[in-house]
Amino acid sequence: MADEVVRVDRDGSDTVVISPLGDVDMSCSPTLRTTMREQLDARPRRLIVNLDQVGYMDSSGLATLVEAMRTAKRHGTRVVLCGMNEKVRAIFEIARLHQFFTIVESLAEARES
Amino acid sequence: MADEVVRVDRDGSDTVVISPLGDVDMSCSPTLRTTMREQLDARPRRLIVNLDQVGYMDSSGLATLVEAMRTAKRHGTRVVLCGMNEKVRAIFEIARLHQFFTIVESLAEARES
Amino acid sequence: MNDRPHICVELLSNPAYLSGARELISSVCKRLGFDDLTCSKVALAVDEALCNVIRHGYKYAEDRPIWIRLWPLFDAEHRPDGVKLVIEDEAEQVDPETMKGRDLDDIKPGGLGVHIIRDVMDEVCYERREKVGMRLTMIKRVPRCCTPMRLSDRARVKRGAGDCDG
Amino acid sequence: MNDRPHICVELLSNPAYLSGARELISSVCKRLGFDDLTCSKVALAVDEALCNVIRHGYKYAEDRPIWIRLWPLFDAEHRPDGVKLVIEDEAEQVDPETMKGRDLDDIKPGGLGVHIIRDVMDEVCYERREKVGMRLTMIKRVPRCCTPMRLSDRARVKRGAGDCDG
Ligand SMILES: Nc1ncnc2c1ncn2[C@@H]1O[C@H](COP(=O)(O)OP(=O)(O)O)[C@@H](O)[C@H]1O
Ligand SMILES: Nc1ncnc2c1ncn2[C@@H]1O[C@H](COP(=O)(O)OP(=O)(O)O)[C@@H](O)[C@H]1O
Repeated sequence: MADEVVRVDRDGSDTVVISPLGDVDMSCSPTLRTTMREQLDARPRRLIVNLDQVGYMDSSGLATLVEAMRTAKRHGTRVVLCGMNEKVRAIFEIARLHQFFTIVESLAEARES
Repeated sequence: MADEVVRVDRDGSDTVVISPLGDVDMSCSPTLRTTMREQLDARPRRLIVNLDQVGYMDSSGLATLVEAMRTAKRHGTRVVLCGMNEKVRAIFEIARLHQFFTIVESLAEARES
Repeated sequence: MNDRPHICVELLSNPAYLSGARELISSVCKRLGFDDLTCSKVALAVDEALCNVIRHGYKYAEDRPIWIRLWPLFDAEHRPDGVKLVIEDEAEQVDPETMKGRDLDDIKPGGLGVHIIRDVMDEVCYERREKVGMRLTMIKRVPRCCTPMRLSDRARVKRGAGDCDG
Repeated sequence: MNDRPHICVELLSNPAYLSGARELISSVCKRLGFDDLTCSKVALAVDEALCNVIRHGYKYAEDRPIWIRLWPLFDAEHRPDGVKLVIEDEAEQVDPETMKGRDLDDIKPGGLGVHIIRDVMDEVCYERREKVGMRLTMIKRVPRCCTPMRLSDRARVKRGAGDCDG
């Protein structure tokens, strides 16, 4: 268990939920990046990034999400972020990226979006 | 808020609940010690130490509890500990003090004890 | 009086150690009495600075040294009201003028680290060290109401809700 | 190979900094792949050692230096399987034989620190430093199934439940 860094769940046929499990920093974001790329290659209709297990994210995590967002746009995949805590939200705001992403509160909301 | 280290609540006329708010280490246990002494001086029938906000305790915390326990015995006060997490429980076991204290799971149980 | 650092860390430039550095900084800030969000922002600035040293300074080599030094800052009544941090490396020296961070209107991955550091901290200064490597000095001041006296006052109890002037 | 410490910390002997040291040690152990309880036990041993230096070595003086050094230990396949920690001070030297910890059957406050350190760690050695002060060397080995390769392997994904041999 201790070495599982990102979880991937399929939610019906057209939605993928990616959940980083723990801090997303320079040592973990390469794993997140690989996972996001693999999942986007399958061109799902929707990709949900569930951040409710993420206590901390740095700019390497943001960069990974920005890159995935661009790929998703090209592929016609909708990206929704959810489950951000106050600290993670703060870094999106510092980077002024909170308007660049679709951000909702909970995984349930993300599924309905 | 940030500087409140120990909370004291009165539960009816004969019970005092002492709740350390955060790690109990060498920098905080003097405060806990003073609080326990003050409360024991009033000779309550029962003293509950609620540890559910305590993520970590070191031997200075244990020593403080052992000392309070001895005073309590002299005063005829019953001491009950509750709300220990796994890590705090581990240190009681390493010190073989888990049998020296009355330990219950929850504050509710402590109140019924 | 602020001469001697209270904490010095030397760590290898391995991303595996970033979380340790963050937790150290954020715990110390918490014990100085800063609110949770401030603690995590200061830890973020340190993390970004370390990432930049690993990435740009050491080109991802994982066995080079990075130094972090920390000084608490105090007000006239000797209450902590801020923190000073110095981060040093022995990588190739670059023009401090290049540490600017990019324009935020251009959304792309990367180019955020320096921006975040400047946004989060109150004073930020990059300079060349005497012989080799770079030095980053950062200061964060924390408003009075968020900084109860935590460093030296070790025996205080409060009952009921705390308040700003406690 | 285990020569150079991966992390060195010099901190002042102020109890306010204990939590920072614990969080650092416990985060590093976590990143090395140790389970939560092991991480917090190693942090506990470090905390107790620092408390003893502050209490017995420096008699509660808050401005004296304490050094912590950390080395990860590796198995034959270069997977982390333990950690070595060295804690040093420049206090008065004492006979290492006195660092015994008391008999646990005698329940009283105090006398627990050394016992906890010896209980938690696999190897514990107190010695005099060359000129001044004491040195405590501690080793904790962690069973294979709890130590996934976390230090160097930076691009691994798992789906579903993890397991011991992963
Ligand atoms: N520690 C450092 N050593 C050398 N160059 C640096 C360092 N930190 C930042 N820089 C320079 O400043 C630029 C901006 O850094 P940053 O805002 O973190 O964005 P990014 O790292 O994504 O390029 C970098 O591209 C680099 O040229
Ligand atoms: N760092 C140290 N420097 C000097 N003496 C020490 C140190 N650590 C432990 N000791 C000695 O070992 C004894 C046992 O320590 P310990 O088990 O922590 O119990 P306590 O601190 O409650 O006495 C102490 O009383 C002290 O004499």
